Amino acid sequence: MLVATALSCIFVRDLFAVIMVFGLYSLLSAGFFLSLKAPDVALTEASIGAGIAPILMLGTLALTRKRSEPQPRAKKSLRSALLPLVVVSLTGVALIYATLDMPYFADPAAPIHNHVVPRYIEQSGQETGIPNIVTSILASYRGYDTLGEAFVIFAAGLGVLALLGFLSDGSGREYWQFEDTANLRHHAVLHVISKILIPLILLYALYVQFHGEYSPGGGFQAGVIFAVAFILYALVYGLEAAYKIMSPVVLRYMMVIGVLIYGGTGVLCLILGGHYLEYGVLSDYPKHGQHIGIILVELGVGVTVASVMMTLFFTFSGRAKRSVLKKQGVET
Amino acid sequence: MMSAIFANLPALQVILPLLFAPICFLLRKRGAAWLLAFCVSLCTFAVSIALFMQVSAAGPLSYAMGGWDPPWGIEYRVDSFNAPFLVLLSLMFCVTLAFSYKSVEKEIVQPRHALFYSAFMLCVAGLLGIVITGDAFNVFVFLEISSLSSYILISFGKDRRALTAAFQYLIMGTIGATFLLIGIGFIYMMTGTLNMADLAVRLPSVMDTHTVRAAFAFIIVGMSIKVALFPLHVWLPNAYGYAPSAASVFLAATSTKVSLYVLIRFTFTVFGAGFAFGAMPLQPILLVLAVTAVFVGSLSAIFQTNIKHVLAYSSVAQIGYMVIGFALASHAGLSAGILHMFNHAVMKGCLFLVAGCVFYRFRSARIEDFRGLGKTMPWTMGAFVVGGLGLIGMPLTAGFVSKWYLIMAALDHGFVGFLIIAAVLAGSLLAVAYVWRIVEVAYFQAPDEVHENGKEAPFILLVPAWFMALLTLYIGIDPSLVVGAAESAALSLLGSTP
Amino acid sequence: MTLVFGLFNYWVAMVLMMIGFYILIASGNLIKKIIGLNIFQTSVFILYISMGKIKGGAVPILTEGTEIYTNPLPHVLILTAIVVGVATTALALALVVRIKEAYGSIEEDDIHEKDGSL
Amino acid sequence: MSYEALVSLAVCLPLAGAVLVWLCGNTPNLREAVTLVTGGLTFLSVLLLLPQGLSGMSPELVFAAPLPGLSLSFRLEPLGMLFALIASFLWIVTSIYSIGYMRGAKEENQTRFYICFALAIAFTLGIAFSANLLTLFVFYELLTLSTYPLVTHKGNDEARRGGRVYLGVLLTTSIAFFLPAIIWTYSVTGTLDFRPGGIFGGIADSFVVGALLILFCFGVGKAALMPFHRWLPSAMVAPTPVSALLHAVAVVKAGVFTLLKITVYIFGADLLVLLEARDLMLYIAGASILLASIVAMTRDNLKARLAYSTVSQLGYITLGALLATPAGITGAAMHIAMHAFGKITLFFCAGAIYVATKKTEISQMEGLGRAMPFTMLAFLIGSLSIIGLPPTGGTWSKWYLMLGSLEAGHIALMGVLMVSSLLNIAYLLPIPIRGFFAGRNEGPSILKEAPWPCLVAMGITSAGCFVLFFFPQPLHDLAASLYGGTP
Repeated sequence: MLVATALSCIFVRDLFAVIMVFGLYSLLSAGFFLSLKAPDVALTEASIGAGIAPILMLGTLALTRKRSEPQPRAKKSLRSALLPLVVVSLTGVALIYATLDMPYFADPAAPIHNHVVPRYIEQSGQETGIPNIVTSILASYRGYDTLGEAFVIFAAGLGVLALLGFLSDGSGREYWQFEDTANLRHHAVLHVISKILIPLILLYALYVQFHGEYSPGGGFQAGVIFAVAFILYALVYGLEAAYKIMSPVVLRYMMVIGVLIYGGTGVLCLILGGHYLEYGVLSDYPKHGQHIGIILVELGVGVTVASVMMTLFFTFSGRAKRSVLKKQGVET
Repeated sequence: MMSAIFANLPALQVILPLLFAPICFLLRKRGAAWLLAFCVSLCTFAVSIALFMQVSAAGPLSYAMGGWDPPWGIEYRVDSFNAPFLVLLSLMFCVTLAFSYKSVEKEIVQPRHALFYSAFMLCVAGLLGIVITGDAFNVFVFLEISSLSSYILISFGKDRRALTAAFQYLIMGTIGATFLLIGIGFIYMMTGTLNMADLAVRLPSVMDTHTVRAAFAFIIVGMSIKVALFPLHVWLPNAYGYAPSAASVFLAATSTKVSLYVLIRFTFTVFGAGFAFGAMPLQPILLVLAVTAVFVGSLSAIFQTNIKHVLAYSSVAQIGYMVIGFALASHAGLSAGILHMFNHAVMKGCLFLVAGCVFYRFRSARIEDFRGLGKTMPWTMGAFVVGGLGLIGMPLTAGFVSKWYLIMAALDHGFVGFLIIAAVLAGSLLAVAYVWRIVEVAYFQAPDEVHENGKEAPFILLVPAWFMALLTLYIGIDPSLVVGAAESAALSLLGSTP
Repeated sequence: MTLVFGLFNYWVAMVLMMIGFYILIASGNLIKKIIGLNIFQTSVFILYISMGKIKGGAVPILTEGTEIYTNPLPHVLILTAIVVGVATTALALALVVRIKEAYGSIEEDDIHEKDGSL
Repeated sequence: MSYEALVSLAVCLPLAGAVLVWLCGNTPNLREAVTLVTGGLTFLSVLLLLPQGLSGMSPELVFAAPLPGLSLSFRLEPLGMLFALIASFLWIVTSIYSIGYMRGAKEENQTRFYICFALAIAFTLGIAFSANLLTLFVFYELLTLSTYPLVTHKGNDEARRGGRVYLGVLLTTSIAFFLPAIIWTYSVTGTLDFRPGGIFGGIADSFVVGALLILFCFGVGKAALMPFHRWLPSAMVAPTPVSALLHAVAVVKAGVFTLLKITVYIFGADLLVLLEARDLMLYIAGASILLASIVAMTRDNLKARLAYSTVSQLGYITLGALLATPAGITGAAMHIAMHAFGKITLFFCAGAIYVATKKTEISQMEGLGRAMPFTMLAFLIGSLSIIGLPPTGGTWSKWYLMLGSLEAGHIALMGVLMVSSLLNIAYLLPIPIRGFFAGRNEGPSILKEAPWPCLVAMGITSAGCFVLFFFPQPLHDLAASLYGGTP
């Protein structure tokens, strides 16, 4: 199935369809992750791969155009057609070559199951007091990686704002895209279903956020789901309404606050005499401190991810709206 | 309090720029953002110096992030190989910021300034994080921080080709990072650990498997893309050429070097020289590619019309020198390679600063813009001549010192060594051609009306440029500090192989 | 036979990687390139998650009476990698939008042509 | 004053002079006074070093250590002493001359000219005093760079082309041959110090040493050994004082001086005679002498003819150095001095003619002796010295060189020397002769000499040619102590 959908991405010309197929592909791989007993990853892949990424791609598509141009075969020399094939085949040979000595799939004797990991499985319960091992590794043992990842997301938000967040007024001056959004005409459409749906999604997001220690989920997933709720709101009620609830300026602050909650927790540990991100010092009982720390950093991740995702969506769609308005302005 | 700071220096080194980046992002005033960034850069530099002294006095440091001992937690490990890199990175951080106050004002529209500084700090933090970490997967995460922020930095460029350059870099960089991820996945699969020191202990028992060999290949190829080793260098010239001046200064001086650092780190610390150069045919491949890089890079540099492109192609060639040193895999070769990484950072930094000064005046840095600069901007051109002589490898400049060591190292390798020496020397001759072409234009062609009224660059831009120029000369006259650092770095790398 | 069955999952991942990689480098359309990049990365995720699987392992959430859990470490790594991936995608898409505005096209060949004529 | 202080003073004085000249750039009189005073002081300090220099190898004076185990350091020895004396003395004379010339020819950028000139002298002295190959190489490259602005002084296309060839050939040879030869030597022997008797002392096999010799001979591009002589004629686009001092004395002599030092102190005479590569290089030097003389005959431009003459004369010195017999080395060392005086006189005359009449081609100079008798007389004396006829200094050096080739058993080379002397006569003497005697039927020309500082300078150097004939003893002693030092 996966292979089929992936292959179809090569041959389908219509970009809209390609993106849809890609979404399907992501959803399938999420199912695959679930069958491999990786619910956290599945949840993330489903919400990001099948949710956010296609939305962004569609947003881009709206700003560009629909069809992938038929490639003028005649112009392509044999070399430029063969080169990708050769490179890919070489890589493929290397990959298959690599598998020959791999431990078999699901083999309990494989090294990865016998080194490092046993400690997580056996002791994370006592050391962090959290049943979800993924969460405790994510937020504590390898919490620093996750900090890095929060910053990657932050960097993406920053980059998109830098690239698309500004509009030129024609005289060479540029200004933030959203500074004058309050003037835009309110254009709400009532939609009963979404009114019921959105609070539910938000509730679910909060559940995923704060129940992440016990069941699959955590900051990322919650953040993405939260953002999806807003995106849905924006789609239904129009961008301006969404701006009113969650203004882009506030989002910018939230991005920063999110990463700072995470980083600040680490600094707090430093001040209290521990190593960076050593949550044990946050409370008199290390286990309790770990718990507090994990909740804090998950919150930080959640806030960052949610605000960045919303920013991404707003920036893309705001840009699209501008270009539509501009075109209409030209026509009239 | 002091002892607490000293105990946590490795963490501070990275989180200082990392955490202040978002704060910087919120600042509205241009000056405030710059001032914050500059203060942070000074603190970062102080931290790196303190770390360097600690390491030279007391040997390698290990810092457990989150208080979890490696290999369960993430380890920061500072030894005599990466401590000098930290100093270099933070030094370039300071110098570039000093330069960027005026330069960014001119090249980037006002509301984006805070974003620029913020992205810049993220980029520095990412690079510092790559260098300092002792965890293979953490390398990937910080590699992505620095890469994403450098794509952003490049896309700040005014020319629309900056966008395509950034896109191309993004695609190639992500392929490189994904290759690295595949490689790390393979070695993780075979050993069950991600900590570098732990990997070095556990890898030898599974060394003779297809998977480990493929992992090695993937890591080398992936990082070679980021290193811009020929023929994977195509992203580099445009990326450096169209980025804003301040960004090209910093990226040119540090970014490829950090990738090369990762390459060397994995080769020697994780896999071990015996495996990399014994079981795998790394040496001939790298040597051939590096020598080709020297020629292709230098020749292309001669035919460029934009000074930043000249310098960028020259970087491709100079990276060839570094890789030659690294591929020789002897103590002498490795120290020569590492030495050249530092020296080239200083010289190329100086030259890109000069290009930035010219860009500041004329809004472009084509060769034509250099007409008559010998008269109108004598100080700027003075720094250019010093840096250019360094690239050629004139005595009393940093470039001479690294060339000297490189040739000394190659002499131990018999016939192959002679070929390498020939390539190195031919490279310097080509460097004469592309440097002198610009010097001639600057001193012998009369300026046209646009350039006639050119004034010397503002003092605040000249200070960093001359700082780097004097550093080039200083290293050329008394290189004991850098040479000592490079040699002990090489020793620590080779000593750590079983 | 054990060879085939033992490694089948990995092979699927490899094939997906190759497809993604091919789309990435062979496609002339920038958006398609990004999709290729995503497929390429997702297949690497599959590789990681596959290696975490253990026979009879349960979902890695501590519960009474369970002895074998699926290896949680790859899950953590991949969570990170997924987020990194989406960040890269977002940035790439933003670049595409700007490129479209600057060049009026998102086909690689067109863009090269337009730069060449400068 | 102590010896250490004097050595550093000798090198630093011109540097300080350069700075002072820069500061006084706006007042020409002061600027030129500074140049002259600096020149005088420099010569004085070199002169005070003479007793020390005659006593053989002096202690080493380290002032920087750029590479561990290798230092930048100075050491006084006879050959360097000789070279320093000539360079610093002729600097004064040339300064006097340039004041007249530069003002007379109304050149631009005179301040830059004097600055670079002073720098070049400082670096030349640095070469003269170097204690090891590394120091020598450093100053050698610095000299190339500091003379580049002088060569391209005019700033027009022709100057730029000339400068390109100049820099291209000198840098190419030094980077492609000289530097690797140095590094190779270092890796074979572990030292780069100049030591009496050489540093190879049985360490290396003759193939390596032979290859090194070839690399060194071609690597020292400043010695203008064919086929790497192209830069010298190109450098003639420079103003005449530059050609006179630098391209007759400082730069080219730095080249042959380097070669001489390498043969004496790196290879050592004893090792050198055993090398087969030496014979090859001897013949190349011989060919260089003859070919350059023949080319000189075909040149009508006076400075170009002198330039090719220089190439051929440099071949003499290279030849002497490679002969490695006592007489050969003495001859080579003496020829450095003799040729310096002779050739600088000739260039001074060429410059004087240009300033006074704007004539550069030999064919235009018929009958010029009547308008410029003094200049033409000086030219005659210079020519005699180059040819090696009494009563001029050139006689002695040529004598020793021929003796040297006999000692070494190379009769053919002696033949080369003889033939080349004849060629010298053929391309030099016609100029003054035709100047005085040809073109009688033109109308009586008015006496129109060059500016007086030029005449003074010419007087001093042509007098020098005579003095060196009658009192060659000190020079000979200095030169003889070279091989006297070698066991």
